[in-house]
Amino acid sequence: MAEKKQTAKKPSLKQVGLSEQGLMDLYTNLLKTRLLDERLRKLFRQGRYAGTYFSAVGQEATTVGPTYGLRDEDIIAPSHREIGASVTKGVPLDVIIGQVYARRNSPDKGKSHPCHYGYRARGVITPASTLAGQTIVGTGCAMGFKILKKDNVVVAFFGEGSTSRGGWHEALNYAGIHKLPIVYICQNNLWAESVPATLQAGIRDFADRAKAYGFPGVTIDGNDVVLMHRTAAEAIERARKGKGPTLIECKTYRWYGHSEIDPADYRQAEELENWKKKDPVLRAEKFMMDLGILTTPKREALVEQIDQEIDAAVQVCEKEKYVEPEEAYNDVYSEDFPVWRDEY
Amino acid sequence: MAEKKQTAKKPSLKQVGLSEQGLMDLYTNLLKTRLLDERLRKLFRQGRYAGTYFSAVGQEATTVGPTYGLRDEDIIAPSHREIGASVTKGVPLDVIIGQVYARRNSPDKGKSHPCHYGYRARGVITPASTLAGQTIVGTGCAMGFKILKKDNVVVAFFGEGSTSRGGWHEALNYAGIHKLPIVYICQNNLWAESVPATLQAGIRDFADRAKAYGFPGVTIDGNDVVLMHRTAAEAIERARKGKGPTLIECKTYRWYGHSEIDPADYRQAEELENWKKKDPVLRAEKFMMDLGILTTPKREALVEQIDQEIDAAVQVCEKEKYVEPEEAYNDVYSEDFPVWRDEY
Amino acid sequence: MKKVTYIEAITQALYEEMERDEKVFLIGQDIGLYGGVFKATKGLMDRFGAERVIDAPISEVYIAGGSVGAALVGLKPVAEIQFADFITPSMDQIIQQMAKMRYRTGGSWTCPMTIRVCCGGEVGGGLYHSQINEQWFFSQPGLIVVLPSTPYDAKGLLKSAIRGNDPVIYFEHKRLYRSVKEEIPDEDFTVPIGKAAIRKEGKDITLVAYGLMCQKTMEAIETLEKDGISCEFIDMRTLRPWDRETILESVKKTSRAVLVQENSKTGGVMAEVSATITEEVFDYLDAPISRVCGLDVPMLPFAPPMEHFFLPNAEKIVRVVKKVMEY
Amino acid sequence: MKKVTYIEAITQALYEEMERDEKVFLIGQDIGLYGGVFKATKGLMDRFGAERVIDAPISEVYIAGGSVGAALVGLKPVAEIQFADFITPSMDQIIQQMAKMRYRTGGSWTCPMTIRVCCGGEVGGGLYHSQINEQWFFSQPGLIVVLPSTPYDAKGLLKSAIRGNDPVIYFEHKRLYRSVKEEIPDEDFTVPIGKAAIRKEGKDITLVAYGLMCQKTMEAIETLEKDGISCEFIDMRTLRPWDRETILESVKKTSRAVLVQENSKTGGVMAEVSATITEEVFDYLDAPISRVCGLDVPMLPFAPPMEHFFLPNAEKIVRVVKKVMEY
Ligand SMILES: Cc1ncc(C[n+]2csc(CCOP(=O)(O)OP(=O)(O)O)c2C)c(N)n1
Ligand SMILES: Cc1ncc(C[n+]2csc(CCOP(=O)(O)OP(=O)(O)O)c2C)c(N)n1
Ligand SMILES: [Mg+2]
Ligand SMILES: [Mg+2]
Repeated sequence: MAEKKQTAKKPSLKQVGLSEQGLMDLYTNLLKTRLLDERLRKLFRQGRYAGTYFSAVGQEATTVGPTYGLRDEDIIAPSHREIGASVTKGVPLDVIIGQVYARRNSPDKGKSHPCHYGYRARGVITPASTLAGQTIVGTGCAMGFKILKKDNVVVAFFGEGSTSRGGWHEALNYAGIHKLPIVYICQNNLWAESVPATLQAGIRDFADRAKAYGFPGVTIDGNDVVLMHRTAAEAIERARKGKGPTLIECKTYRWYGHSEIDPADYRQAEELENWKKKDPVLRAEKFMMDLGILTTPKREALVEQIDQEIDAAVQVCEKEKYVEPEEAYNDVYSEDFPVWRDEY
Repeated sequence: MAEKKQTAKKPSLKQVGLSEQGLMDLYTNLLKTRLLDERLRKLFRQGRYAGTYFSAVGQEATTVGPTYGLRDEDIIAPSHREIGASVTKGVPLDVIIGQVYARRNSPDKGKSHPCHYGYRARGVITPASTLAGQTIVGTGCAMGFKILKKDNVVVAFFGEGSTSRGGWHEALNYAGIHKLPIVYICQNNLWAESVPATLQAGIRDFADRAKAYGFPGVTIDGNDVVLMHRTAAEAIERARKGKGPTLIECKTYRWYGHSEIDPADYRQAEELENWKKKDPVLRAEKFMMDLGILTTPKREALVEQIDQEIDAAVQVCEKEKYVEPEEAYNDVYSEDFPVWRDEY
Repeated sequence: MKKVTYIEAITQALYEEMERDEKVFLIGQDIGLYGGVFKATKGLMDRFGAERVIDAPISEVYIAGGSVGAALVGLKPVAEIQFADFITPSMDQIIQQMAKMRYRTGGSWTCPMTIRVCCGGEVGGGLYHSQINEQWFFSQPGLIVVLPSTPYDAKGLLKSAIRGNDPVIYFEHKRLYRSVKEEIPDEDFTVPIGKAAIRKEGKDITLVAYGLMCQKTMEAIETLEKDGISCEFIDMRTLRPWDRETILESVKKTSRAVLVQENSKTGGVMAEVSATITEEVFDYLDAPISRVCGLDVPMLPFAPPMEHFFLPNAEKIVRVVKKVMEY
Repeated sequence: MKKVTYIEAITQALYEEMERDEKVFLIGQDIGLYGGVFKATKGLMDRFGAERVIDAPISEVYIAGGSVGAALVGLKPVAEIQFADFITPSMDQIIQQMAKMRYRTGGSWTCPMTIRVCCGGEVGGGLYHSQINEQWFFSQPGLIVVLPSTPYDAKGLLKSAIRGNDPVIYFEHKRLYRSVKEEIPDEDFTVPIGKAAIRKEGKDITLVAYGLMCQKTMEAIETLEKDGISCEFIDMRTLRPWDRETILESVKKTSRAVLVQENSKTGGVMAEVSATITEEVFDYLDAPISRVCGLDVPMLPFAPPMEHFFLPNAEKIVRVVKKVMEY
């Protein structure tokens, strides 16, 4: 069992620890993530880009909440379902969409894989596919901050399935020994591709894993963006002050398949329906409306504005070409070492 | 903190769960391990064999206790400091010493490395040096027993330092999911080579790590052979009945260097002196004498008898030759695939 | 005789071996409930149950190392690594435990088991769903390494791997899963490990390839034969121990060789084949041995122009063969 | 000029680079309090403190992967893997993160760092304290791989590695730690990565080696020269990117080559060197290129007769060179 278990109480604006504007920003990021994600799904189905797409619809709060309020130099260590972290960290939309389109304007120039969103200018590490990879590398960033005596922090994201990996253990173990400035966000969406969480670990609450490392672990409702933000912000503050890491497990759910080519027929329809009722975006809306910060017209105006932003960014990417084939030779090494080229 | 913490209470013979003869056997294995270990150290210093030697003097109870009472077909998955497990599992002394001498009569024919004691006929897996390797492989044996529906168990041994390895985590995680018939013995001797346990984990009691896997973890006094046996025997029984794994952390101490070439000057003399006072062999002797099972003459006779056994086994090994060079070509594959041989 | 795809042949082999020997079991991610990300294990959990078709956690170290343990107590594990890209975490268990179990125990413990590894490019998989990494295992004494290119071989080699007494890395090429189809016998058959297949006899030049590159090479040969170049083509099938004899005999006959490899050139399998040919039949050579390989950059950049540019194809092979013929 | 051993040269390089640049830090097992199992880092924790000389837990995955992270935020990590045998768990982080960081991010993130790996046999280390495994990294685009054979190179290459902009696997051969000693300059110097060293000029045959095999080759050359065979000897020093030009030029001159490799033959570095020589300068060759390598069995069996039998030595090299000369 996790050390504490919280359910969403209705906090007043003061409890949230955010101004009205702050709360509005948090919500805007949440909504933008949702709209962008659904748009990218649609564009995939329309065959507008190659590869596949990993939707995070249903679990936006788990990435938006912790990221909101971070500094530019703070590091995000994402996996494959963290589009919300990029959005909230302020990565331009054409850069995010560019990555998915894998064109010339993609930060990786089309080299890696769609959904591997990274952007150095905002401290977002480009993920590799090997799960928990960025948990390990991100922990190394935190080690770096500590050695450099900087007061920056790292927020590392991963799914519950990724906690089975040995490298994940080695990273958290190290962070525990050295009290590194890092916050670990475990998005427990109950499934790792087709494997249920019950076949991923002999425990129910993945926050319990923190007990092996000597730092706090908490399990919270991952569909409550305000709770997500508040819990993470506290942990980030702790980390920034040198008090060490926190593992936050957030219970959530992905609405669609593992990627767009997965019908997800290993799940029960009922399970999905239940979770859809806990939609993190609707929930935030209701909360904001209850507080009187949001109104339906205001919301509609916001949707309109975001949609236009997305339209414009998609346009940019649609116009872009792929790189030239010879681009394959670049970025293997620094300019000190040219790559050997065979002529065939 | 571990789930329960036990200190050695003085159990009556009944509490021990062993007959007088059983207790005597347990003690005999303990003493034999000590005498053999000290002998092998001496032989190394005399230059009688190559390589190095990893002494387990000071921590014999942690291997002898859990192994005593196992069936032949039960599996021991050792690391590098488990000579006591081989002795207690009934591996002939000339086989154990043969491994150290790396001669023709060694079970591995001199191929691997001294102190990698393995012996198939008694279910002892030959270790590789890569730490926690046998924890992983041993867990696989337990998986095998489960699939085969056999009621055998595996006892896996490792030091506290080895719990930092990712593969260790993956193994225990898997065992937790599937409630495998395995008992994990963590010999916490406070040091991993020169690295103190405080730099190995952010926790003090390594049994806490079991909380990440959903099975019990207990921390006990590792220098009390009776407690070691009783605690392990219970866990083994649980495992045999399909109730899943247990992690037993035993606090102990190695008296000498990491291997015979290590002066261990990174440790405080005081620490060693304190632990020497807790000598597991002397302690068992006192316990048995208090119970009236052992007397000084009986003990002396036993020492004499064991020494003769060791003498005889050493003799056998001293007389053995190394294998022929061409032996290097054998055992790479089954006979289906001969090894390519270049003539130089 | 039925026409089956490469992936169907794999499913059949697994099914039949599990029927034949109850010691055979499967472990891997998404192989049970889901039937495998490419559906190679479809239906097997229904037939054989969750104890013999194990949906593993994301634990490549354990999948490999746990299988070693199961082999030690008498089972015949067939583990799956979902993508060759994710075999890196298993290296420790494969190299230090599986490959050396027999050797380091002086033959007292053995480790007959198979790891199926889905590999290869030309599927738009990018840097992390296109790797092969066969060269690491190719260079490891103690391992058997196979990589079939046809449904027949896929089935026959997998059966040999499962029935054998040694640890096998069985690569299956995802680009071939559904792109090749052929008739295979209804009755039980195996393909011997360690024997290459002469896919076509010829007299002017020897072409050697494996996996997806066999298709590319066959395509190239069509053009080359039209241009009057008689090609002998050898599909290696087994990479370790590779069939020196068949290749050397062929080169003795043709005096020329072009070796085709999907992976990056440096340090690849074909370097060994080339070096051995020079070492053993130097006198027969009328021209330098040439290799057509993947670029010496990380395998495999995602964007289609780069992916295409990286990989050997029929045109590249034709050009190199012609150059060698003109030598 | 002072005479220093190979291991002293390494300690000096670490010390001087840490003095020069406070971004340089060390991480590895037993490197601090203990000063390293071979004492390569002796005194460094006293001088630079526990924040810059980190005694790591037994976590090879983290040692490699955490260093990648530290490099991302501007540090210059020098990680130590205690024995090359224990680098297998790090493969994932080395191959998937470190080697490809620049490539997979289109150059936006870079990963300048060094992993020191203690390697090699002839020290009675047996199967798990003698490995090198250099071929895995040799075949990986994105990595730099070096393996010095002299104190001068050990120091100069380590400095180049630390100062460079790319990820480096720096192998150091434990057999050479205290067995070679030479005078090296007092002032700061570096040895360029990517350049081989012509240790001896000659005209009859080109010998190529690296690491411990340089000593064996030099020993062989003494005998060979007495017998009137003029040997040119090249120490590769950098394995990736290897110095094609120097080796090819030499073979053009001598028309013969023998390549010496400590590790098992199949799939090793010298296969690539041999294949490239044939590919590029075939016309100049008067005899087949031959390799003298470790046996094709797991490296390295413990018992002295097997260890000796496994490894190339001067006698074997002499025999092979003579055979090639007689060709
Ligand atoms: C090391 C590794 N093994 C397997 C995979 C294939 N894979 C991609 S995502 C995934 C499931 C991840 O589950 P989880 O961590 O819970 O994240 P989620 O997809 O649920 O967000 C798997 C198995 C991989 N990318 N890396
Ligand atoms: C993977 C791996 N890394 C490093 C080593 C080198 N090494 C051998 S024993 C040892 C310390 C082991 O400590 P612990 O597990 O506590 O066992 P102890 O020696 O204290 O019994 C180390 C680091 C190794 N054998 N394997
Ligand atoms: Mg999940
Ligand atoms: Mg210890």
